[in-house]
Amino acid sequence: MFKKVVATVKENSKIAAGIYKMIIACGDADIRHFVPGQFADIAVPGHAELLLRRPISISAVNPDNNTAALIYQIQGKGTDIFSRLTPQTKIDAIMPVGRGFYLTAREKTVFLVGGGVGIAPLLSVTQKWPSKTYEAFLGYKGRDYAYCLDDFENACGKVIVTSDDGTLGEKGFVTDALGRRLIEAKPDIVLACGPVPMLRALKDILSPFGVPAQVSMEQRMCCGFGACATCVCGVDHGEGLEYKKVCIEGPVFDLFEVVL
Amino acid sequence: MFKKVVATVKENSKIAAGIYKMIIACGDADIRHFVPGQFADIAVPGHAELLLRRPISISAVNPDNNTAALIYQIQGKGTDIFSRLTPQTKIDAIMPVGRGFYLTAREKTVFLVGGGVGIAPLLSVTQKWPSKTYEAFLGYKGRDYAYCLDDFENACGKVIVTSDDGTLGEKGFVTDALGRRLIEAKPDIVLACGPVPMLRALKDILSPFGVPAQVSMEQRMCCGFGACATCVCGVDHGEGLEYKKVCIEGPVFDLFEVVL
Amino acid sequence: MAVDMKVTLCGKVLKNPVIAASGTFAFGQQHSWLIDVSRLGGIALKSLTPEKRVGNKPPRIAETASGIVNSVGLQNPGVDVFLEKMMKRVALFDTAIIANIAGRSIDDYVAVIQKLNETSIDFFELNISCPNVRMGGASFGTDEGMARDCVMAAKAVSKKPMIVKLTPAAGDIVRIARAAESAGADALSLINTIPAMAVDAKTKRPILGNVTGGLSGPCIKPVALKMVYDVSRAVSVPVIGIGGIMTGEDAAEFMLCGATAVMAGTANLVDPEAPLRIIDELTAYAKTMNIDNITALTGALEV
Amino acid sequence: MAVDMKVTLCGKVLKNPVIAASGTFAFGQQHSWLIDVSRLGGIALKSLTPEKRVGNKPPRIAETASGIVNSVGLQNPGVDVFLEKMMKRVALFDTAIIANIAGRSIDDYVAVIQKLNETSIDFFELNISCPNVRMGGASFGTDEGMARDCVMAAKAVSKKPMIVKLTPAAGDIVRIARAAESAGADALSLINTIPAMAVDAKTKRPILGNVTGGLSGPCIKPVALKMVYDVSRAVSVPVIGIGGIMTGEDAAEFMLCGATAVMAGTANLVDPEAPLRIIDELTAYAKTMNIDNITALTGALEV
Ligand SMILES: Cc1cc2nc3c(=O)[nH]c(=O)nc-3n(C[C@H](O)[C@H](O)[C@H](O)COP(=O)(O)OP(=O)(O)OC[C@H]3O[C@@H](n4cnc5c(N)ncnc54)[C@H](O)[C@@H]3O)c2cc1C
Ligand SMILES: Cc1cc2nc3c(=O)[nH]c(=O)nc-3n(C[C@H](O)[C@H](O)[C@H](O)COP(=O)(O)OP(=O)(O)OC[C@H]3O[C@@H](n4cnc5c(N)ncnc54)[C@H](O)[C@@H]3O)c2cc1C
Ligand SMILES: Cc1cc2nc3c(=O)[nH]c(=O)nc-3n(C[C@H](O)[C@H](O)[C@H](O)COP(=O)(O)O)c2cc1C
Ligand SMILES: Cc1cc2nc3c(=O)[nH]c(=O)nc-3n(C[C@H](O)[C@H](O)[C@H](O)COP(=O)(O)O)c2cc1C
Ligand code: FES
Ligand code: FES
Repeated sequence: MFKKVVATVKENSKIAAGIYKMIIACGDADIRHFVPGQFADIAVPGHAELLLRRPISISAVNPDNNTAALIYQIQGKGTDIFSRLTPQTKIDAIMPVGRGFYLTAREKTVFLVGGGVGIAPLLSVTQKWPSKTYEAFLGYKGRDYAYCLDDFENACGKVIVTSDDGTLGEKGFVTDALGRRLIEAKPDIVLACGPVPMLRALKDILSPFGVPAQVSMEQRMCCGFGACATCVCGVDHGEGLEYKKVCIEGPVFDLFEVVL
Repeated sequence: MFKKVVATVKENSKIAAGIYKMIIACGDADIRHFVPGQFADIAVPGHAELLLRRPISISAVNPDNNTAALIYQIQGKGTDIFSRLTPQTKIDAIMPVGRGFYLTAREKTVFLVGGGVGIAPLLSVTQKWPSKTYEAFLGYKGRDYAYCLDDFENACGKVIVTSDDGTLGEKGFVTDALGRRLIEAKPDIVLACGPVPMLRALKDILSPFGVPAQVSMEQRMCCGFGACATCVCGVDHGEGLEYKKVCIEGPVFDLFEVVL
Repeated sequence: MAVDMKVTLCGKVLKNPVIAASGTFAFGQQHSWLIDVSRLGGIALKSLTPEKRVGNKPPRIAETASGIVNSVGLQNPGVDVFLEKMMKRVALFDTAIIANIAGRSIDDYVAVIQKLNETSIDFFELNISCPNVRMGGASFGTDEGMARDCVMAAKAVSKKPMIVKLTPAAGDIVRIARAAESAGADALSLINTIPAMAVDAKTKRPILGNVTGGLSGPCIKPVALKMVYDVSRAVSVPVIGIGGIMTGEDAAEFMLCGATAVMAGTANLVDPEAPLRIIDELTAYAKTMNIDNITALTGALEV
Repeated sequence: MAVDMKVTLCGKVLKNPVIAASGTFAFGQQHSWLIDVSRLGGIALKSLTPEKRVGNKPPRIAETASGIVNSVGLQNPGVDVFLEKMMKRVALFDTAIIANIAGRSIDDYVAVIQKLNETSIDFFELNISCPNVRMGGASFGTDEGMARDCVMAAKAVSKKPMIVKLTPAAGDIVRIARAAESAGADALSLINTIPAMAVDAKTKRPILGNVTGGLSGPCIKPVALKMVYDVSRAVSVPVIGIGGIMTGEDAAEFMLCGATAVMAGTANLVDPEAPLRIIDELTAYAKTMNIDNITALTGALEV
């Protein structure tokens, strides 16, 4: 279960253009039961005028020293302030929150599809379920924006990289690369995280193949722990549209049920 | 004339209980023409939710290295934040602002009357007009709250100290000490700065002696440069009540004209 | 010496004057994972309507300077599902329970009240900020006549003390307050959120899926304080102060302005521990001020 | 490519859409010590009344979360002293001059307008947030009938384009806007400050000498944006957006919501250089967005 904790910044450094990695000591948080896809909901320190916490996926945990890694992109005020936090800064976080990715014994080959900063949370899937066969499809804006590539190379049987500008891997959309690969090999499941247009393309590409997929959704959040119902996304299980809370009923949803 | 400048914190340290002294490099400010009683109006750095600048009297200037000294007491949020500013921090200040104390050749003996943090701005009077004869009447809460005593000892012919709790000098009100002294010696003018109750007592005590006095007033301010008319105090020159702007028409007023 | 934090509201004793505001505490469950909900003076449940409501199109939240704009839109399971699945758990909290009631017509309000009359709920709170569909969508709470009719109808069927929650969108909130009082309100709570909007200049779009929403948080406190001050001097029923309460001192300010109790809303969402912190801070404030009975604060502003 | 920042308001061309709001720029003099006032699109002078007003009892300002509450109370030298001593200096600024007019009765408004008709002032701005003494102190701007009568009387004598400044204290600001338009308003400006209050829990006293005041600053922006959005879609005269504009993006948000020009108020007081910074930031924003004519922003919100 998530808790409200006082975490401590241990490291915080740039790992790619506009992308940072922060290691935090997690205080009283229960990170032993961390599930990939879960996030930390972090108050912006020292800024009383910014009321909302910022949700950042936990990209890896290390229960041995009680730390977690967060990989984030500078997007606006909050993440800009995060990028300037120095070691020892105390941060107020609710973590780990959410229903993450879920693999059973039935899924043996897993394709991971990530775009941009959405690539980060996928890595821990390979740590949580090490005995699966993984292929990763990673889409970056360009060479300067790439991060964690070595980690995926180590953890996955195959890594296909694309970039918007062609400076890294194939030029083009990561979903197109996936589409070509699907003609050769069909996984048991696809786990994806990335911008909505990528998820839409993913849906189109997967549909004809009948491959199930789980996707991590983003939504503007207020409380981050289920109390306000501001963070919803549409879900349709076949009984009409319902709004589900991304914070505690997600962020991971069935690609074929969620409204994109 | 005042300017909006980027000043730099040079030193910032506690000099008495709850009282701090900050030395700032004044950037483009014109401090050569500084008049005692003028203040700096300082934005609270890094706190977008606190819109108002905080006025702090300039207690001394050093045109040789372009610095000014500010002595301030922790009162609320803004001054608390000030007390934690570290050297090299840039601060946004409008300075030096206001009509300060004014002495002509006619005034030869000057009594300085200060209470609490109001003592600070009086010291520079002795620097600005070194050829006068000064006596200082300084009221502190107690020994732990005393500061600048040596400076006054050096600059004034006589220094009478009182404290609320009797831990320093005479126990009691500084104005009572002044009252006793007035029976022996009458100055040409009194310059005063301190809380309103002190100023009221001062008025009562001086009235029978017919000694003129200038006092520095405090008021909540918005702009600090004359544009909004929020910072007013009542003044009566004999033609009925008028509200004057403390920021640019003060903060120094005639004790017998200002409404206390 | 310990401060007596109890306050009496319409004859019922609350442990302390700090209540969780409707829509910011759901039905208490999520907060119960993080704090001891029973320490609160009371909790106001999310607005209940006769039918299930799916709520507004997302995004539903925008951040503004010292505030938030939300457009949840009364998403709730409907009163029947509430009774069947949630009431039992709510009843376990050892604190005053306020059922907040919303509707599109007077019949809606009446229907919900009748279904909740026999439960252990302590108070009803009539959310009259809702648009009245019969009257072209103007909110019940902005029109004296509609407010009166709604409160009278609700009172006629209600078996519990009735708090009427006022909206700041009323041009003259004092008039609506008087109308509600004369129609039988046992207490008034104010303010609900202020109609507002947030825009993303970069995308040239409104941030909320619903375009507009309601502003809450510290930014609205000065507006709420004035309304509470004005209303509490105009009516004789107790007033519950709401709007931007984040600290014990904020709560004290509302009580000084005439509130018998307060509700914290946004604070609960921004910091789940806020309601308990507010109680502790209010207690500490009372001690500092040498107040041994918190009720002494109500209306004690020295003007 | 340079952005064309000019906007046309009631047939007059402003250098850019950024105007200093009334009461936050006095008569321009203090700001002229610190910035080049002529770079502004226009300046709205402090409200003028027929007689001299000493204003409210101090303290007159309180700080609140991302806002300020002021109770200056229309302190001004009166229109005659203004004409005699200040008009000449005001006329030297190379920017549009807006005389803001206030009164306790319709006659007051008419009297001030008649005295200013023959000056080089470019626009009148009718501050109808003032209490009407004949009507028990309700503000002209909160009542459709009073607003209409006031605007009609003012228009009847005015020789200059008439901006009517609306108050958010109106229950339904769109109705007042329509009334002002039908009474002849050439443009509308909104919003004035929101009635509010600040309390010092430690002293148990209101902070303002006047007890209540008006809230302004970033905290009110979401409320102002909604009102500008609603009003600009309901009327066909140009709208000037006001409320918490601190940056060029804030200005852009108001234009997207339908404003032809904007006024910055609190920003000028908090940072004397703010109006120029806002112009620069708005220009930079337009460049980033590939807009070569700033007028293209007006009403361009994609809903
Ligand atoms: C479950 C979840 C996991 C996420 N994981 C990551 C991650 O691992 N790395 C990463 O870089 N980003 C992640 N994001 C997105 C991240 O939360 C936003 O980029 C961040 O909140 C932007 O804050 P800001 O203050 O910099 O931007 P601003 O635009 O100034 O933020 C204003 C408000 O909008 C919200 N907001 C803006 N963009 C988003 C967004 N895309 N999603 C949700 N809220 C938003 C902010 O939280 C804030 O409340 C995640 C979002 C969610 C919902
Ligand atoms: C001309 C002038 C000179 C001053 N010189 C000094 C000085 O040399 N040293 C010193 O310690 N203090 C001085 N003060 C008082 C000082 O400005 C306040 O103590 C300070 O603004 C409090 O800010 P805060 O944020 O800590 O308190 P808060 O109570 O959190 O402030 C809230 C608001 O009230 C205003 N405020 C609160 N108290 C006062 C006050 N007494 N006077 C004016 N505004 C107030 C603040 O500026 C702020 O806008 C002076 C005031 C004036 C007007
Ligand atoms: C996310 C959210 C949802 C809300 N939902 C409701 C609601 O369902 N019914 C209601 O009467 N008030 C609702 N409110 C209003 C609050 O109860 C409260 O009146 C308002 O937020 C002002 O208080 P605050 O500034 O402490 O948040 C909601 C507020 C928020 C922020
Ligand atoms: C100190 C102060 C004085 C004001 N005086 C007047 C005034 O005399 N006449 C008027 O029409 N508006 C007056 N206003 C209102 C502003 O013009 C503006 O409408 C309001 O402050 C909202 O804009 P802002 O948030 O940018 O400040 C005043 C505002 C402030 C802060
Ligand atoms: S953010 Fe509050 S319910 Fe999800
Ligand atoms: S503070 Fe604005 S005029 Fe003095």
